[in-house]
Amino acid sequence: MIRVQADDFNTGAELERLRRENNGQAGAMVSFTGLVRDLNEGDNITQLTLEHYPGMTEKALKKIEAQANEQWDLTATLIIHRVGPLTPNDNIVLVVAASAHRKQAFRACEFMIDTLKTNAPFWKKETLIEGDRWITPGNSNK
Amino acid sequence: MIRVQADDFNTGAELERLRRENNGQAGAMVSFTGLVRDLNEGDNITQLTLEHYPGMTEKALKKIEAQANEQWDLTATLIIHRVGPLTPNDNIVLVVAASAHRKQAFRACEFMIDTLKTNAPFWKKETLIEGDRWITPGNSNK
Amino acid sequence: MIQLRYFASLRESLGIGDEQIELPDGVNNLPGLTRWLQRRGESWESALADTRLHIAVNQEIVKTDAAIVDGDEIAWFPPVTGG
Amino acid sequence: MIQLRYFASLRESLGIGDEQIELPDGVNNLPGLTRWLQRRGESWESALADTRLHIAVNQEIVKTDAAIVDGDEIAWFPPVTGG
Repeated sequence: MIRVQADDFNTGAELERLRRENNGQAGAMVSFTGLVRDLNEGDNITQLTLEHYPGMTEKALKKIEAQANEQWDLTATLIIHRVGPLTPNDNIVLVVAASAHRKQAFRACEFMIDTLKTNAPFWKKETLIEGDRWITPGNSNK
Repeated sequence: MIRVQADDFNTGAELERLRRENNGQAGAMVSFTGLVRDLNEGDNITQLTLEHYPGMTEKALKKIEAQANEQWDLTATLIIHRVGPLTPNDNIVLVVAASAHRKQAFRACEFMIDTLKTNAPFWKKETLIEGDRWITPGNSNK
Repeated sequence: MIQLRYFASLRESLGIGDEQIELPDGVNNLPGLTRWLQRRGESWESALADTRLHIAVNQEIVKTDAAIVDGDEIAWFPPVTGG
Repeated sequence: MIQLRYFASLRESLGIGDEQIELPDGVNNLPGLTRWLQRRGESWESALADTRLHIAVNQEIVKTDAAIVDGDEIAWFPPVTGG
């Protein structure tokens, strides 16, 4: 399942839902949560704004999820990404992979967040005290 | 932080607590949740019992956590492991690593669960309809 | 008509996020469309000359020499930085 | 006194989980203690002969030829399977 939303998400509630739906099938669930850091390149960030390409974003995330499910034996996958203005420590993204085996869950979760970072049309703009700046790949979007 | 307990844990509440304590420091949080599967080697499992070595278990988990913190740049780590009788789909173990950078969080989380599986004194016994059997490494404890 | 979209820093440089235009006469691929847009003036010329820009046609990333037809949705944007 | 502990399938084979005994005369390492315990009978002899068993002294895994002294806590157990 994929979701793109301005609202916050609750990692715990999402994981608990996946666990309940799991019914004893998966033995391993790996989650990645991306949070807004308060510091980047040594500068204090007061706001982070996520722009995206409505329509294409959803397609890109569905494709990433489908690729993960082709490549690994997964019982469930989830990608949630927020858009709009965020403040430090806010949730940005949640990626979950569940599998019968933990190595598959780790590989799939890492693949999904890595691929999202290079292939899904999201752009981050930081607000510093001095003004705004767009993040470019490499300037610490790791 | 490490905990060994018979009671269930709430992955969501733990992750939310770590997020709140994070204060914008970490940009990445990776969690592994191990769940009781209802099937092993094709046999239906009705109960899984976790035995451990009180005292040594806590030492082993603290050592694993310390090793992870030495090897990677982490802002928080958590290991919770349950003991006693469990049923399919129950939580068994939760491992979390938070870091400024996602690769570090992934590597540390995977290291902790891998090391726990080989170095921490826990033993699993499955209850099948036909009777009980101890799990041995290799008979699907992946 | 074709739908044009510009995102992030490019949207800010151009001062426009999206527009609908008639497919210009004689234009049937991305290089042709880009050249046509660059004739709008200095800011368009320099902004669209950035070789790091990605282009999506109908919401799929394509090579910068891809063909286009009437009805397409074409988007230009800088390298993505989500996640 | 030394504290002896047996876990999991080994505990079940021996029918005992822990016990306190006097350090036997002349015993100062694990092989000596194991041989002493194996003289208790058939089930001890075969159960402790399993080369896959791990041994911890004072809650640290040690080599099977480690030294022991009075006051030690010594535990035998099969390979671990937690997580």
